[in-house]
Amino acid sequence: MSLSEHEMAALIARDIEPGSFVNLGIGRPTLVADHLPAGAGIVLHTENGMLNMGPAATGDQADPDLINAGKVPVTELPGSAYFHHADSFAMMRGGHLDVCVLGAFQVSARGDLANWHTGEPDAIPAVGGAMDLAAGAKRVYVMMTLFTRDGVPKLVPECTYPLTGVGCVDRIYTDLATFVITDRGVVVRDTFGISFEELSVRLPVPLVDRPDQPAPRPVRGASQPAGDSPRRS
Amino acid sequence: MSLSEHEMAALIARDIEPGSFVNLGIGRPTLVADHLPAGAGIVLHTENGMLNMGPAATGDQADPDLINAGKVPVTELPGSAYFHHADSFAMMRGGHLDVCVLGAFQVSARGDLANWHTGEPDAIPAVGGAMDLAAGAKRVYVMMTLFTRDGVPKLVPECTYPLTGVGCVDRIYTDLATFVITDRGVVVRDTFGISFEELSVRLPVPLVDRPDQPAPRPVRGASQPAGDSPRRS
Amino acid sequence: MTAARICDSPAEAVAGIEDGSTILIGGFGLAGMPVRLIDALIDQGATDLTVVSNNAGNGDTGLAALLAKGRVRKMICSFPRQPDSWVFDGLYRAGKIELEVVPQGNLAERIRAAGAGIGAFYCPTGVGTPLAEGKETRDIDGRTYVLEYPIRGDVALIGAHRSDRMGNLVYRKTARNFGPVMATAGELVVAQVSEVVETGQLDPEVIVTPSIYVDRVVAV
Amino acid sequence: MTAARICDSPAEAVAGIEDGSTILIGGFGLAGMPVRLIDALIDQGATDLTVVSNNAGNGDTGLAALLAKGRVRKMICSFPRQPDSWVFDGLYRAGKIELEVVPQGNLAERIRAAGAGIGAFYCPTGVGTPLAEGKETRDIDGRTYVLEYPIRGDVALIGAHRSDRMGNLVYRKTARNFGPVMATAGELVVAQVSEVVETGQLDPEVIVTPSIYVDRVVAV
Repeated sequence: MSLSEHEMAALIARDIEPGSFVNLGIGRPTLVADHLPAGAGIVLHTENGMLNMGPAATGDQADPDLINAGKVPVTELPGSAYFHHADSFAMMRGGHLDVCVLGAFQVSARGDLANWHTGEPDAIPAVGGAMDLAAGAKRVYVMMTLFTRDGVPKLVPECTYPLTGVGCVDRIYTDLATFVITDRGVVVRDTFGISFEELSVRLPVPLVDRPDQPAPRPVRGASQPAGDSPRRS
Repeated sequence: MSLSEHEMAALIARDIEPGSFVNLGIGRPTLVADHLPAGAGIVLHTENGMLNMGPAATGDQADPDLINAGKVPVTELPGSAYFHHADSFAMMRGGHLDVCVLGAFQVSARGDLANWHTGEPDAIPAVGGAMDLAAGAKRVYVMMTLFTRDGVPKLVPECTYPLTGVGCVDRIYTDLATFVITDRGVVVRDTFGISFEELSVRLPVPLVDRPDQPAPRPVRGASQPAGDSPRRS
Repeated sequence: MTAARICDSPAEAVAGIEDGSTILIGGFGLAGMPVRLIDALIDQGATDLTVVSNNAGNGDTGLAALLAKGRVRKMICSFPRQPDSWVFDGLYRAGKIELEVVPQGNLAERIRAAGAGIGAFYCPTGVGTPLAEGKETRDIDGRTYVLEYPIRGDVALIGAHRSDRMGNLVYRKTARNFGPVMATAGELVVAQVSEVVETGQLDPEVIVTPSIYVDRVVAV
Repeated sequence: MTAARICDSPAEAVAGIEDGSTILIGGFGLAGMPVRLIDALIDQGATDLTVVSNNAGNGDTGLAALLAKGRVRKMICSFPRQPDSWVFDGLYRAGKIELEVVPQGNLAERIRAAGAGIGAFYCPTGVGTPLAEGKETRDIDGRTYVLEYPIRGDVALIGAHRSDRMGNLVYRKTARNFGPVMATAGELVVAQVSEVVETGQLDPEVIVTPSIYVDRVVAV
């Protein structure tokens, strides 16, 4: 069965090593925070100038001077630290963050990321810290649905949307499968309610079955998702 | 009469505008601090990470964690601030210091400064923050004797010692005269116990008499310094 | 530069800002946004401005109000599009404002470079993307970098928490954001603070923006 | 990188440093110099080191003692020559140590660049002097700049005042100096502190080096 947003978030959370310093992008990736194991010492960075960010503020806790990158009021944890924007992005650009999790419009087979701009003529471009994260974090994990609502694959041979970063994505967590970008190509690590063969048919990029399991992967879930016939972009 | 070190320091101090941010180089320029008028709000910067540095520490005040660029224990004043070395030199390089006062081996007629290295083969080069100050401060004032002990002029057509900075010196305060480097050449602003004419004879650079006093300057002091015959370098 | 002047009003704090100025405005969303200084700038009347700020205004107040008055010729920012950026969105779609989008970290580092006397720097962010198009690149140690230039302000308007009478500033939580770097890069630096305390009341260890960077302070 | 490990001894804190390493050593003179870590490094035995530090040792202890043991192949510093730098002076005159003199601000900025992911930067300091000889220059807006590259460390040894158990650091007075930038630029960052306090006891507003940069801490 395909994964819900929270199941995707939980899967990502499980893959983050204890003690890691992590930045969670605006939107869906924020859900990962809810699934980080207590006591693992995972420290969240928010690019607007804070390390060891706590959960979202509730009720009277909300302080307009204490917000995350999505401008949502958050909280401090013991051991939090504040710093200014140049220091915050120096931290990011300098390769000190272990992992960032970002949403995406498209990811290419070689790990190019497109997540800031649809390229449509009437769209107002807004990049925020996405390019800095893509270029700076040690590992970039993308969290997205594998297909658009219209059934168009978001894992593509070449991104058609404007790029955020070149060759920067390490893993892609989707509702139907987890992919690892390697020198050997796009390795399918997990599948959820879909077979490796069906994935191979529905995606316009060559896939490699996961290396530690040479035999074709059995479908883990029960039912196949209906899924529109994918258009190739 | 020629000026003593303290008279030179007092002259420089008098020329620093109230409210200025000032860095005083290691050695003789440090004396300027003793002559800054109280209440003028002049703030001293020390490049090892402090603004609003106070006087040298005495007795029990000495704290090994609170030193100036010459590694002498100093004190705090109300309104002091500490910062790290990259921030301290960003402040300097970014043109935020109004004045720095530096010693010199040589200054050229176009304001080149040589003050870090004699260039002798057995000398160990050590530059410290001298090049950063020369390049960064809005105005660079040199404080030096006009001749070496051997009577060699230190104001020269071209520096023969290795340079600290090119065209960076604005004024030269010496025991015998004050010089201003201008587009029109080296202007003699004050003389002390020497005439403009004698200066012109003893110095190997063309001099311009100070613009607000077109007539030749009378000798202010009484006796002429003995002074060895200057060697021209 | 001399020690900061403590102003009696936001109007006094923004006096003299000229038409055509480039204005750095602190804040990330509303956190650290010097709203009272922007309101005073609207009253002051300077126009044909270039504004450098992370966002392009929220709701109808502050920077959004300045935009609505037609005073801003160009925005340089990382993230103009927000749920409540309708003022900017309307101007942009009507072709009434120029936009330069800069990655957020490049914005911060370019402003820092201006304050730190760095002529230009090679940055890995944005390589191969439309935001690096036409920019010079260079390979260093096997990685490609884009050459980025400083962003200076004629004026910086920032929000801080407290100032002493010399102009030393401390900030509060994530409202710190762009304030400290913008304070280094403006020719005229004006800080809106919650409180002005006597000099000596701020611990020298915790001052974030030393007085050397600050020209005018107003408590609001 | 994970949160800092609080070590029981300086020996534990410097364990594993390899021959041939580049070591950033904090301090300006003795202020902020991590003397106990250097002593432990002497005992640990790593040799053929490149040391990056503002000075080249004072008296016969700390960095001077490391030099005296012949462990340092090359010094990169701004100001080796001091009244009490006889150990370095002797080695240098005997041709037993290499020296690269770097202007103090360039030293700090090059270390910062390494920590901040900047590939190189154009700097006005030293233009036209022997220290810029052979370096690339460029005119930007009518001023000449020298291209300067990052200085990275395999190891950074720094002195700070307090750490919490996560490795957040605060410094004391002018002993702050190079510590915060070196902490960003070392692959392994070790801090000697006066005291380790419980996490949460340092005000988040006043932390100078966030825990992300710190690998090992030892109280001495």
